[in-house]
Amino acid sequence: MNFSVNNVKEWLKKTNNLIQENKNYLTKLDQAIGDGDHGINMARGFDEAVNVTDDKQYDTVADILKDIAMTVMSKVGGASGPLYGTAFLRLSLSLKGKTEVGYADLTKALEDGLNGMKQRGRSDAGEKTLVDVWEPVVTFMKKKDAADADGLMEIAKSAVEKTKDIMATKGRGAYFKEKSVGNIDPGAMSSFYLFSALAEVLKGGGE
Amino acid sequence: MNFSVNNVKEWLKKTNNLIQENKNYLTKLDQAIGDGDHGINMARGFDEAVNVTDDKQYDTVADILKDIAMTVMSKVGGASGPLYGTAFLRLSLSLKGKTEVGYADLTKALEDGLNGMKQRGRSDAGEKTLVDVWEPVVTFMKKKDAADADGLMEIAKSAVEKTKDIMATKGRGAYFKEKSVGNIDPGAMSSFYLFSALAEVLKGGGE
Amino acid sequence: MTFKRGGKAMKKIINEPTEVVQDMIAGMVLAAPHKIKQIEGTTVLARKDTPVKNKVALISGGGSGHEPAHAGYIGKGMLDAAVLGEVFTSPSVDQVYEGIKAVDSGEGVLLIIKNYTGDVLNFEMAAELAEAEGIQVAQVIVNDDVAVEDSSFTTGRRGIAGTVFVHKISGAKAEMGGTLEEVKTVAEKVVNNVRSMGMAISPCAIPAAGEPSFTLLEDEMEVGIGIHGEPGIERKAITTADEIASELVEKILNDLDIKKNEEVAVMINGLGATPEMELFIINKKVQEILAEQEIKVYQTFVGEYMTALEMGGCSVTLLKLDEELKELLSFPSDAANFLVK
Amino acid sequence: MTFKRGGKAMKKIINEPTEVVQDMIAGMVLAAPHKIKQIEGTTVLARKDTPVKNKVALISGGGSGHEPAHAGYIGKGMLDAAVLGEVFTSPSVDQVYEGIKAVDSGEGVLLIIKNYTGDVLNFEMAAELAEAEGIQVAQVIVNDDVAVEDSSFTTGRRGIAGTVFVHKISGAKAEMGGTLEEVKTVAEKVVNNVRSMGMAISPCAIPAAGEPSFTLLEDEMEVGIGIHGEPGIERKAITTADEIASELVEKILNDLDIKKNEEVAVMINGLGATPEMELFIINKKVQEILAEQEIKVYQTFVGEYMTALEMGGCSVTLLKLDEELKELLSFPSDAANFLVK
Ligand SMILES: Nc1ncnc2c1ncn2[C@@H]1O[C@H](COP(=O)(O)OP(=O)(O)O)[C@@H](O)[C@H]1O
Ligand SMILES: Nc1ncnc2c1ncn2[C@@H]1O[C@H](COP(=O)(O)OP(=O)(O)O)[C@@H](O)[C@H]1O
Ligand SMILES: [Mg+2]
Ligand SMILES: [Mg+2]
Ligand SMILES: [Mg+2]
Ligand SMILES: [Mg+2]
Repeated sequence: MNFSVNNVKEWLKKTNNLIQENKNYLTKLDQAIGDGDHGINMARGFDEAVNVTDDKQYDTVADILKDIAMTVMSKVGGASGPLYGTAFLRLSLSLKGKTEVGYADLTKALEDGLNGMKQRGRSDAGEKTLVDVWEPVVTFMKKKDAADADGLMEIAKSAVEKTKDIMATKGRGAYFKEKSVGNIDPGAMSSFYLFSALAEVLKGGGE
Repeated sequence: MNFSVNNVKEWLKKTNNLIQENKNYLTKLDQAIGDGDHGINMARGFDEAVNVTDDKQYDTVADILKDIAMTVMSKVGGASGPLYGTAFLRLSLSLKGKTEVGYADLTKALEDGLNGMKQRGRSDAGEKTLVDVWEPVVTFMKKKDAADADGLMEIAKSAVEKTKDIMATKGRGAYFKEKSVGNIDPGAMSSFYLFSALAEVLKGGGE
Repeated sequence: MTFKRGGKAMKKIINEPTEVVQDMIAGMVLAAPHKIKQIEGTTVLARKDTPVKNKVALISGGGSGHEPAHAGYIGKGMLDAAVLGEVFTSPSVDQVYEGIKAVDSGEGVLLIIKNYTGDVLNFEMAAELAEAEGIQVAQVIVNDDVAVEDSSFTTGRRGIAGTVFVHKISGAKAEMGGTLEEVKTVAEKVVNNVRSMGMAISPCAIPAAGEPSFTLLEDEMEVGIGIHGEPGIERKAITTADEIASELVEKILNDLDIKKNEEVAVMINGLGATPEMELFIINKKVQEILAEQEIKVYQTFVGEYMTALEMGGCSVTLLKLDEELKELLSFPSDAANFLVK
Repeated sequence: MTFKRGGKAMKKIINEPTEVVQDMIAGMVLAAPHKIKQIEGTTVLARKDTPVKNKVALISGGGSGHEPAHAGYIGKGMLDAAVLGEVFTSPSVDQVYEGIKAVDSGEGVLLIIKNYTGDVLNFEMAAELAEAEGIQVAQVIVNDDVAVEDSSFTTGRRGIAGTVFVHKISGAKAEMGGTLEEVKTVAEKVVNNVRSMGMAISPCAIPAAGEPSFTLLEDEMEVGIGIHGEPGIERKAITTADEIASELVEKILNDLDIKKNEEVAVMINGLGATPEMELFIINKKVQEILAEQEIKVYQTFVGEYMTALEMGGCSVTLLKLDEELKELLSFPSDAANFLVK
């Protein structure tokens, strides 16, 4: 497959659609174990990312990913802004100069993104954050040597559910200690939208 | 009859009992066309007046009335404090030096009290204030040449009811303009308690 | 404490509901022991150094629940004393009288009275008592609330946030050595040139009553409300901040005779529960309207100056200025809630 | 505007819920055009005279909704700039970066960050960008909220009202000519000696969300709550002001190593809806407890310093002082909400 600039645009738009549809739900999740703004933050930032990139021409996937990174970083705000921003920036760096992006390249790029977020957030899997979705997804993708959209979807879905059982130790959720258990992490949920949108795109098999 | 120091004490205590029992009702009336503190103000002030005077010895009616005046003036506060205070002060002045207080003396004293309040409040009958109870009561007492407790009670009662029909032009009620109509004036109601307590005492015929 | 008596409960961070004023006074003195003192056995708070030699003294006061009014305006260049009544209840004659005696240095005392029957009667009687004792006393009655029509047949207009400008300006005049007559004259000048109007979106409750003294529907606001919850001009569905600001300013300008290029001081006052954020949003529109009308803004004050317990809402005040008033407004003040360097 | 989405409605005096921060910023600049300016195209407010020659610059900031924090602390002797985020949302990297560039005079910039993941990440990344541009940047992270246990494995303690003392004292140090290293050192000294804890009796609502971000029962309070409504130590039936004050002070003193005769600054901070009257009632008890423990009070601050929109409640802050901190705390400041003569 070749994961093209148009695929990235498609991925971003599908992600944004899911976020806009579930804006209030994300905010509800953040009201339970945060400060109730995650839906508002993500909706603001990803809408803007689509506006910025949509009718713009890009030569490489790295270029558009950099624009997305910068927009997300400046428009989402909160904790998730710099984290998602870092992720997209690492994706861009990882794919820099590439004219063709194959499955392995994409997987490696996502792994770089995950590591970037962990460094930035001083966090690891098991702390009830978006890392708990990214990590299993990346591990799954590395096991495969071709895109498995449905499998990816399943993994992401179950990973989000699993965040319920975790007691938060990072982010605002940490203030809720035991009480954070039983709630889905808002950032994990928004990451699920990101990956289910990606799965949709991969179903198309890229260009 | 002789309206004695003990009669004054009895009058004050009966008045205070009525005020304490109806404290919340007076406050409710004041919430409707005022600032909701008349019950609190009257309850605070008359309780104190009883405490101050009860076990104290007085040679003359004028003396105890002066103590009541001072206590009411300093403890009731608001608009009603100085008004009731002025009334009791005028009662005291009017009866100064008298060892025997007959019906005519008492009536004259109440008339002086009424006039004192009108001057102080720059108000007259028909403005939806306590004057609208005092004035008819005094007029009624002047018509009689002996105490008519039941008649006094009736007059006072109907006077309070009539304040409903008046549009307030003095006191906080005035801010309610037309909306003040239909509500009983709180000060008129507290004055009713004062006169119904007086009627009770007069029933006893004084000492 | 919570209160469930009658209507909806109001929570308050207090001890005995009947003791709130005494507790507050104690807390105020403990907060600034070097600046203010309580006159023994009274509810009068005064400058630590009162009576101040060779200076006309200023006293304000009224019911409590309007903090920082009035004790927050005690200090060099502003008030010599504040007489505190029970919540929303005028202080009694004897308290005002004690205040007058405490601050008089022989130069006389100006009483700044908000136009409510209770305040007027108690301050007036105290003034009579003081004069009988040979103390010179002058009075000024503040009635800046344009929500009420001005009339000599009725109680007339209420005194609200504009009173703070009277404190500031007449306090400066006294500090500069003005005579009682001069201080009174400038205080009246402020009264004649200051207009205010407020609005509320949520009620407040007197602690001893425990329940709100009025209620508003879920989407309702009251325009022109008084600082004790007295009725305003109308109740209607809450509109935007811009529409609210426009309505308040329009009513004020209709009543204040002011021409292009004349200068004003602006006060956006929070009534208690309304966040400063919303006051600044109101200020934005107020300033835009004044700019359109080519009215110059000399200085703007945004914050809580004259509150109504935890009432949600705000008031706008405009004070028309001339050179004298500008100089006095900018004169230094040590008052905790109106510091001017 | 009223909001009925979901739970109980909250009324607000605003225009577009998504525009509240922009509207507020405009209102703030219009209120003090001679003192503060908006850095073009950003949500950064700065001293009118920034960058200030030969002076280390101080920047604070964070989500909006905590007014007067942080813009109210801009001024000579305190902050050079405040970077404003959306309501309860950290400002983004680029905004903080713009702020740093705007205030740096070449002497370096100190970032005062409250310990929330969002603030830490955005300010930290902005600092990296600025350093890449050759600007010296230092950071201090404030975590005074003793309701959260201090831990390096978790997010750790939150920064709340004590942050205002960090602004004041490090701002004074910078004004006196301290180097970036010196200013940072004294800022850290404050962080190490300041402790706070809050409580709430009623919630607040983010305008864009429209409904309260948490709810409390009619007779319930939450002890240890954060300034965004984050959970505290426990929810229980509301008690008296004296009991509330005792609980907050006890928790603070357990965490602050202080001995008899040592001195503190006290801050009784209102969270938004709570009347000043109640803050003074809390102050009364706080001062009584400190007196019993023979802890000396150098200065007391009562008012709204770090709010949470219209949340009802308060926080208590104690700052342990030495000679250096006392001198810096008393150093003149022009900040609108922390004027010191
Ligand atoms: N240290 C961290 N590492 C990784 N992810 C984090 C960290 N802190 C917070 N998050 C993620 O950010 C989400 C919250 O984002 P958001 O609500 O937009 O920011 P804020 O918490 O500043 O309001 C959390 O649900 C969590 O997934
Ligand atoms: N000018 C006046 N003349 C006579 N009575 C008045 C006047 N103003 C107010 N009152 C009386 O005082 C009552 C209100 O008393 P109260 O509530 O204790 O004082 P306040 O209005 O200051 O809160 C009114 O109901 C009215 O009867
Ligand atoms: Mg959040
Ligand atoms: Mg009343
Ligand atoms: Mg009253
Ligand atoms: Mg947030």
